[in-house]
Amino acid sequence: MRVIIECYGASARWCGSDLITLDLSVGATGNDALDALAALYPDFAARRDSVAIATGDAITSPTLPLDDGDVIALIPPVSAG
Amino acid sequence: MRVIIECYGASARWCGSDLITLDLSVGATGNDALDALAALYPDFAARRDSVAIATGDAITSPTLPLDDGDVIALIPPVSAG
Amino acid sequence: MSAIKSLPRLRNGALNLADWLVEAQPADAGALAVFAGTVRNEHLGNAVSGMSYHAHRGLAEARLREIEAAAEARFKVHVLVAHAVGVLAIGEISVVVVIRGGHRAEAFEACRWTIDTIKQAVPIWKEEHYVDGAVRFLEGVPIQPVESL
Amino acid sequence: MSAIKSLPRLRNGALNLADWLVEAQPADAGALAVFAGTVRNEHLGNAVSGMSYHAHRGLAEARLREIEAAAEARFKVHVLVAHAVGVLAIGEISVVVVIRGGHRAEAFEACRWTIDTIKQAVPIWKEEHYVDGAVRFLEGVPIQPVESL
Repeated sequence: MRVIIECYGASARWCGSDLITLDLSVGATGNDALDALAALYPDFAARRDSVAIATGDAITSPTLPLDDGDVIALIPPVSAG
Repeated sequence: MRVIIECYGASARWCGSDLITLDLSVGATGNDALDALAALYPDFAARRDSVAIATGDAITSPTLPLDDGDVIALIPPVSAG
Repeated sequence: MSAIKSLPRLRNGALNLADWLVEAQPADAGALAVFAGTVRNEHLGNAVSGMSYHAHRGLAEARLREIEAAAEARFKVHVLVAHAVGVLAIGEISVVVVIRGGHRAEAFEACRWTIDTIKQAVPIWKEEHYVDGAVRFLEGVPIQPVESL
Repeated sequence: MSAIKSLPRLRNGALNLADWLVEAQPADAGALAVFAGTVRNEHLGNAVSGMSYHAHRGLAEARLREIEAAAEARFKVHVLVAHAVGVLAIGEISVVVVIRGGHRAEAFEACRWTIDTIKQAVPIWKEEHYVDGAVRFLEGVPIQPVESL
């Protein structure tokens, strides 16, 4: 199955792109997507544990399974204010 | 000698007037003026120890001697803000 | 130093908050903290219709400027204060504190210290007007020297 | 509830403080506390020329409203927040918190908690532009749920 990753903030620098398409096995979770990104992008791998994921307008648990066509946002450490 | 007492805030209520003229002995201090007011006005006597005095635009020690013609402001407990 | 710094800090009538926010933010400041006190419609269970602010004008003006300078020295921030004198209606602004500083920690601390100090060190007296027609000076605290606070 | 409460809390470009102060002071409120964050000309020894604010707009908008509601419930005050997105110059306002409450203690506490929570729970990222031409995202903190703060 295929999911789309939106890279917010510095995560776009770590992954070299704002938008990434990942091919994952059926039943893959958010953690599996993060693992796949970490394998592809060393700069992301170094920050993997500080990154949350969101779907729609909510933070999502990375242990939940994804569906084909899901759009997942990478939320790196925030610096609002 | 004669001094003029300006009664600010609630001290005007305690003394029944905004402005009071006191006749004091030569060499009298601020404390002597406060004692004289306390003797004249029971409502003031009850609050005497919470009242500061000012001359010009500064708080003055009540232990300092007064001069004939001095104008002294009574500064009762404040409630600014 | 902006023009507003030369104006009296004691003003007749309710304060307009915008008047006290016209200074530019210093380029090295990241925080602006503002406190305004307003007249409430209730005090200790009594319905309030308005408030009169009385001051020893000369001493109050001097003390407000002394507090500004003390807060600037203590917290390394820019400070502007103003206080109303006269009759104010419910919701109107009686006191304003404006702090401009490097970071929020010192801006909040300076703002809190400044308003707390104004309440204890400035010869101003509140006289509450109640809905039932009564008028009463509020109990206060013996005036403190700024340097003791 | 005033009209401003229906506007987005996330705005394009620098915030104008006056826009966020138009609400009337509630009759039972005696305190107005305001915090605004502005762009500084220096960060960790580097000369800064400006700041870009990036956001996950949907989640940031939801989180700003969630923080408003949480602060209102926690401190029993009225809360309004706004955050800028886009490129801001030195001195311009990136974030505003407005608290209207009964007394200054809870107004200050609510103001401090709200800005501290915005910094940890809202998906916004600062990208600093340096005078030497470099551009860099600031280090941040892993995003926190509002209810944990």
